[in-house]
Amino acid sequence: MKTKRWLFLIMLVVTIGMIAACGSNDGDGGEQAEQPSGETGTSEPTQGGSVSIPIVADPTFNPWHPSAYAESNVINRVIFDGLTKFGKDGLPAPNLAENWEISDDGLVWTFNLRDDVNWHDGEPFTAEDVAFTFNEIVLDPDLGANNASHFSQLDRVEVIDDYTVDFHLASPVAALPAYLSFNTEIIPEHIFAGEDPWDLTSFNKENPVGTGPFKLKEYVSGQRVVLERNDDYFDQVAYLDEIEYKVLADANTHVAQLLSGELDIFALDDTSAIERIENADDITIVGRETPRFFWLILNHNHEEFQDKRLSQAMLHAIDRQAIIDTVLQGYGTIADAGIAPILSEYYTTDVKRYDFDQDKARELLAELGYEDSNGDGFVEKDGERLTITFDVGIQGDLESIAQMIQQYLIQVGIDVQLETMDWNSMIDKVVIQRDYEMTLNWWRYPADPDLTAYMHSNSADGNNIPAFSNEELDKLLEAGAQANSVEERQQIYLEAQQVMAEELPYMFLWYPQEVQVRQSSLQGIPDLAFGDALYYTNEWYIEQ
Amino acid sequence: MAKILEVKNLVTGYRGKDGFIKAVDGVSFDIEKGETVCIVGESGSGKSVTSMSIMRLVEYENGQILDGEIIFNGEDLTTKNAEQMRKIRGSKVSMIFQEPLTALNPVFTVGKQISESILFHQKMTKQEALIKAEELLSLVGLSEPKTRLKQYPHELSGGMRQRVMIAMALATNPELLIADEPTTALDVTIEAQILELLRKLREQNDMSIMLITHDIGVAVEMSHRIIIMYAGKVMEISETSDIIRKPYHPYTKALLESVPTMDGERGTELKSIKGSIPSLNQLPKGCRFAPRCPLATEQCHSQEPPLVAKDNRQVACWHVDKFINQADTEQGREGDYVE
Amino acid sequence: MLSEDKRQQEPLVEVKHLKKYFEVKESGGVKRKKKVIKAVNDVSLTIYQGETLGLVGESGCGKSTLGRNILRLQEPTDGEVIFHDQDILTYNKKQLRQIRNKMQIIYQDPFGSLNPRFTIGQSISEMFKIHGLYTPKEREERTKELLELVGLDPNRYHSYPHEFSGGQRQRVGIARALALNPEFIVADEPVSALDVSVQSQIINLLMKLKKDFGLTLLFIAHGLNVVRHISDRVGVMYLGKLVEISETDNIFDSPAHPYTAALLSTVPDPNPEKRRERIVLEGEVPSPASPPSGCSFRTRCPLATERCKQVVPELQEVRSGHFVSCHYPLAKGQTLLDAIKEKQTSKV
Amino acid sequence: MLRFILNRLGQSVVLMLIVTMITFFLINLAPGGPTGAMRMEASPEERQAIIERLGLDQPVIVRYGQWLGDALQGDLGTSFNSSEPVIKRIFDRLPYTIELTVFTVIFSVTIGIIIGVISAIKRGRAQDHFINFSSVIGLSVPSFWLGLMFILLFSVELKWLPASGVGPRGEAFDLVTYLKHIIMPVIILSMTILPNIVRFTRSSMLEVISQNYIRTIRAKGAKEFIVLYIHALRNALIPVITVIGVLIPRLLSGAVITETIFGWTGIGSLIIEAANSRDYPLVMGITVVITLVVVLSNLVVDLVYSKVDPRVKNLA
Amino acid sequence: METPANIETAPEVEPVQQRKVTFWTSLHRNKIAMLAFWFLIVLHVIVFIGPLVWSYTPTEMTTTGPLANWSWAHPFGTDDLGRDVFARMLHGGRITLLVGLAAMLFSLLIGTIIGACAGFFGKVVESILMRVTEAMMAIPNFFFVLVALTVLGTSPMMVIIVIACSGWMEVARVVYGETLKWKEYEFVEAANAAGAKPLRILIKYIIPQVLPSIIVSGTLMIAWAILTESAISYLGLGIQPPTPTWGNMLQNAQQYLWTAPVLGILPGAAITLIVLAYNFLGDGLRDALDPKFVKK
Repeated sequence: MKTKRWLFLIMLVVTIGMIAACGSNDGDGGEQAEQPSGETGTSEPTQGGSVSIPIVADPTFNPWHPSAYAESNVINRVIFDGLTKFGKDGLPAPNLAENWEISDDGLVWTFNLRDDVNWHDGEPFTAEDVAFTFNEIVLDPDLGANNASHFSQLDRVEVIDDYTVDFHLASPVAALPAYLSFNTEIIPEHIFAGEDPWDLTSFNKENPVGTGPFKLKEYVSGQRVVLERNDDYFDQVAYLDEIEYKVLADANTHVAQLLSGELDIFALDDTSAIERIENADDITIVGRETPRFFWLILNHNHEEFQDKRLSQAMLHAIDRQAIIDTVLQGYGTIADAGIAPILSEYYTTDVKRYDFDQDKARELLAELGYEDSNGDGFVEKDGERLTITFDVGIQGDLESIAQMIQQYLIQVGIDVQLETMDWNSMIDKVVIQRDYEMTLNWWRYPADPDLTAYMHSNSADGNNIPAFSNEELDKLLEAGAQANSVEERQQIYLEAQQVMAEELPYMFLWYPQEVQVRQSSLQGIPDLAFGDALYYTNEWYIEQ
Repeated sequence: MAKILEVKNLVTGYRGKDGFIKAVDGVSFDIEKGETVCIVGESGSGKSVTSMSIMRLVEYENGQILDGEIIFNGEDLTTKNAEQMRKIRGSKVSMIFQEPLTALNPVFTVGKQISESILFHQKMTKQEALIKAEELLSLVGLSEPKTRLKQYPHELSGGMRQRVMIAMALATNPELLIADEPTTALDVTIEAQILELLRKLREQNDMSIMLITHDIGVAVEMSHRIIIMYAGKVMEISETSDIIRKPYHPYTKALLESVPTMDGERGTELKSIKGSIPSLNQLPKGCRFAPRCPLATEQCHSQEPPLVAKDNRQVACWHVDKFINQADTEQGREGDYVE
Repeated sequence: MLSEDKRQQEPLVEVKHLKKYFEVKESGGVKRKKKVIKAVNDVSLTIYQGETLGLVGESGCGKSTLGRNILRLQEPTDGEVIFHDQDILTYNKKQLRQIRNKMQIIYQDPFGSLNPRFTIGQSISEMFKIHGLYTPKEREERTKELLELVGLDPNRYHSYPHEFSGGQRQRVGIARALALNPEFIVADEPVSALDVSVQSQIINLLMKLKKDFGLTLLFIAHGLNVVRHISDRVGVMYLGKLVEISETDNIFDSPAHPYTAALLSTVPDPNPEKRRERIVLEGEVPSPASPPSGCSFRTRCPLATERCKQVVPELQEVRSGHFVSCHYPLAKGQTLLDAIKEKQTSKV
Repeated sequence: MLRFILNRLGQSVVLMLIVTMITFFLINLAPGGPTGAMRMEASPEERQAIIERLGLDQPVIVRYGQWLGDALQGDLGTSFNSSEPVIKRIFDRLPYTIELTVFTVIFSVTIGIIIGVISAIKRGRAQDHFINFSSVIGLSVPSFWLGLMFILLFSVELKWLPASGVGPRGEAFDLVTYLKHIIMPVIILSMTILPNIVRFTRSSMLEVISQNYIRTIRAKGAKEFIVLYIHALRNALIPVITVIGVLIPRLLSGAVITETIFGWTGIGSLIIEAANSRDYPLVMGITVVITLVVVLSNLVVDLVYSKVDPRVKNLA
Repeated sequence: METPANIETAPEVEPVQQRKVTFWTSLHRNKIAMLAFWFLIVLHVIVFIGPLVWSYTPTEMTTTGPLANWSWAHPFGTDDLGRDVFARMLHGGRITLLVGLAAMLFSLLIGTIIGACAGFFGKVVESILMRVTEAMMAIPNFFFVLVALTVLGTSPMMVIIVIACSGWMEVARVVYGETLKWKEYEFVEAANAAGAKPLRILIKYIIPQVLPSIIVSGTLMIAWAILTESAISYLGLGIQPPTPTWGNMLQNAQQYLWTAPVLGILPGAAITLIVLAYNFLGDGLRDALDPKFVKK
């Protein structure tokens, strides 16, 4: 594994060097992690062809529907459009909104909408659709729409004219354009008005009407969803004829079908098969940064877990690089705070870092009074062993990671009892009941450094699952949300990250990279994570 | 009279874990044309195996004819191959069995099963065979033969089933009919009907019958000659009237006397044979009846008596003469009394 | 003479109007139609102290069912069974268990009637255990005595049933029935499954024990010769009904019921001197699920008339101690053949 | 005939009632809730809104009553997950499962009977031992494991067969492609019942061969071929029919795994999804439908049985 | 003339050979069953003693690193997290076998009680118990297991209970059938005629006769329980890591089928072998009990 990582780095350097030197790509598959294949393709984009993407379950063609999960998102962001989209530079880019401005007090945002957009059924897209989407769906507390919590500060959306809307906020939210790019697509008022948006299966399950570059052609439950090109798309019309989503629940099947050429592109969740894919000829593997961080938390509602030194000791005890290498096959960066490298404007390593140092961990534990007094390998305080129950939901790599973490913590004398359970039970126990001691998970957030929802003491019954509370951090997060310029925010979030790293609301583990795999013939993919690249399906094409 | 069947020194064994277990061990007898011969014996005497050997059916049931000849109409059946044998079975020699329910295929109609046995041996159309089957059914005394043809075995009563079996056996006018305990599973009144029928058919069709039974009463009523078997051996062969009047073998005598009669004195102690029948894998040395025989001597326990002719019959006993004399002088004394 | 004596004897068991109906689901399981089978259909009889009552009939006539119902091993549908002046059908389960030691049963199948996982010693001493009698040691002694009594080697106390021959097992069954000193024993075809040469041993043993212990025996069998040999009186059953009952000699020498007469005539007998005139009954026993109207025997009876179709004959005393249920009972000395001839001539 | 069927259906109603009660209380008394309410990021208010919307704030017993009332009127409710009628979701998937299981039954029964008969006829010989041994192995190999090996071999290494999916349908349907898709699932699913059919056919055949009537047929002078294939086989197959009835629940169990391995989007993969996402109406609906399938197929088996076996009274 | 006494004490010529060939001698003649029997003995000993002897624990990450090849220190190499596969096989086998045994015992218990009571007491008891049994049989058991484990959680105890609860019906039916059969035997009626109480009859007369069938069911049940456990583990619903079982090891290994096939081959082969052995043993026992056994 070590050698592999070296090889990887050398390859990386060599590849980048070559790109710099000749500005061209020799098309060699394999580990071209940062190679911007899309823009530098040798051939001109041509019309035609179809792309296959796996999804794990039947989708719901309504981005706000409580049952619309990841498998729906990858479709909905192609069928529908949001006001903004994830920009190729990581910042929110115009989509249905051409531009936007903010009032001085930061409480009113005005969005100017495109006037050349038609729904797939031919109806024109107007400000009414935007207002309807937010006022009638997102803000209706009885509906419990997806991601509605992102808009908890939104009071209402006001239609100024056909192509202008105002967003009125209760308190400033600097991240609003970023939120608007994150699974926040606009749905047509002329279809939903007066209907129960969740029960309208003729739309949600059968015949969605969006504004995106592709529209639904065929949906067979449990089989596939086929989208066809929308020739009336407001932006550049897509090259591809069709995008086919295949419903395939099993990750092994994804790999098998990728290898057999039946699938074209997806984000590999399970990196264990990577070696196998690397050996295949026509497949490109790239690592992509994503706004995600993995975390381990102690329940701060328990008094004995509130001392930051316990968290620090744990971080020292865990060899995070080893886990990244073993479980993620190297696709990840050690995290120090919550803001991921993809947010390059805000990301910093200039914070307190916790190296793998188990002696340090033991020292910190000793400071807290935990020492192995009876020689059983576990630390005790007042004769009582430090035993922590570790609840983990079964999802992706969490089980493997949890097992390794458990072993590292046992090595420093913490008696960790690992309890794995299905996702639903974990949510019930950890998130709803808050009946846990330690848990492991990750956050994926909109491309904005605003982590208020996850760490602010006001969110303690929301997404601040560790129930962390720190006045200094609270203040910084509030300031960050209200600041209007990137420079101002950079400063605030630098400081915030230092506090995070010191106080450890979460034990930050790493920022995972997405492992994007695709057939090498597929071109025009921007250098973005797979999910974000889906905003640009109109640019995808098949190399002849 | 001509002999239709001659069995010479037949030895039939069944495969056991240590070689063959001889169920029939050196049996010889013959049957004449038009004659009814009864083989009488208790369980394990080898009477059924003898019949199965004649039909060469033992081979399908884990058995084998180990020695001897079975001469039927002058031809040795033991030398026939499977196809030759098949042509004889059911056409020249037919057989009926004890349990008429299990002996008929439950999933085919009576008509199909009878006509089938005709078609196995005679060239005719199915229609013709069915007509013949109908005739056969009325021949064996079944009412409404046409309806019966379409019925399945389970829809008939025990007696009717046995009649169907007989009809099937008669389909090709066999020269020899082997009936293996045909009435054991039936009630007395039905038994009487079937025996009556067999008697009638034998006369009408001029065939020979080999009737196997454990009931000496049935044997006496039905047969011209009786063969007494015990533990795979023939003990005595004699004309029926002779054997009843005066058995020449102690076993025959004991067998006759241990059955309470319909006119004897009631409530008296019955004469009985001590002990019980030996099993085939634990046969005694010498005469097989010796351990239960009141006359047994050292010779009986060590040497097997051969079947020898004596006064127009055949007996396998070392002490025939002594036995006859004794029996003449004093009836019953030599019988063995148990309790 | 004999019958007079019997009359004065104490009745031990009185069966009154005993009925046992079974509900049977049609075989095959697909079409379930319930049918009522009248296995025992209104039977009354008396068993006197110390006698052996033989019960004969063809299979399915209900004789075994009757025996079991008298002992209440099956629950009768209706009727009374008076034992020691008490109707045991009114007993509750506890009372019933307590009188079990007074009435016992011997079975036909010596293979099925012994627990294959008990040694024969256990099988017999279990009888004492059930009633909480004796110490373990005494039980073993008593059991060994019983084994000796029925002619088995007491040293084989620890042997299992499969180590015995059929006859020996039947002896064990008899020993078990005797263990609790019963007054009344139902012997349900005790010799039918045995080879002839062993059969007589068991008959002898039963007769001897009966005499020695003063037992009362209900002897059920289909072998007429055996029943004749052992019984003091004989009852004949046909299709769930008792058609004739009397002293043995009456039944066998001058049967009054045409069925009995026909039955007797068809028994194959090795004695060539006493060949009777054979009367072969036609047809078969009707299904007990749909018995004929009137007299149940009429469908096969050579003497049957219209009356037999209409009127169910009652069991009535035609001669002293000789009960018959027939509209046209044979007179003493009259054979069935005579009767048939008579009927034909009268018709003409 | 009709009365018999109605009667059987009546019995099935009782049976179904027990089944639904077991399932309903089992799933509802357990922790967790429908996934819609179980999103990690959802706020407590959002959760509450969804729970109320789905009517989960009512006591279990009341909900069962409501469910039962609706179900009796043929309404199995709406899937939590997709807001579609449960019936629709099930009937979207059921055809695939039926397709798979019917093919499997046809395949297993044909092959199983042939092999079983060979085994019985060659009793005690090498062929018999081999078949016996293989069928025990067949019973013992975990089918998911075998399925993975198949994919590895035929899809990944040899690239002969597609690793998963049901193949194109509708206009794009193509028989060869279709067969390529279905062959591996059918073979793997067959492993769950084929060995039983082989073993049962063998023992049934052996049992029949030892029957008295076979002796009778031989005694009549029948050719051995007729003895074995007309008389014996006909009888031996009758109990095999009942075994197929018994094996149907097992087949459906096996379908869950097979469908998962091969991405065969039938009812088996739907139940996993439904259970995982606590889609209670869907779980209930699938339970009802599956039980109904079992009950009905057993009914069909009984009807066939009564046609084939004359001992069973013909249904008037 | 002999006296009656000495006739009977004189040794009988024969005790009728009524299947005197007992269970064990018959089983002994079945070579495959005996092989399976000894294989199982050895395997159980290894799996239950082995972990006490072998130095690695199944959860510790060794210094060797992940996915290491065969070596003396790690006879089966290491897994994806660098744990000793041999230790995991030993411990996993222990859990797998324990689950199999416990689920088997538990379902035998349920099945025997329900089957015996339904068969013996008849009437209402029979109707109720057999209806429930039929209902449970109509649910394909994998559906039941799947739903039950998803919602009830996957602790080893729960896995055992759920597997047992989904598998007792077969046992109940066998016991029910056998009870009905034996209930009709005359020795049972004889016990009744002797005045024995129903419970005594059930326990002393009927259950012992049914026991051989229960034992056969038991061996086949273990095989079935192990297969079921591994199948639900394959779907990620079995006993969860860090507790190793052959099933969850196999599930984990399927990701590595291409890179480290040995991780999948070992537990897969182990499951197959042990299930095979139990099936062969069960078949052997069944044949030993009744050469003409037809069912299943």
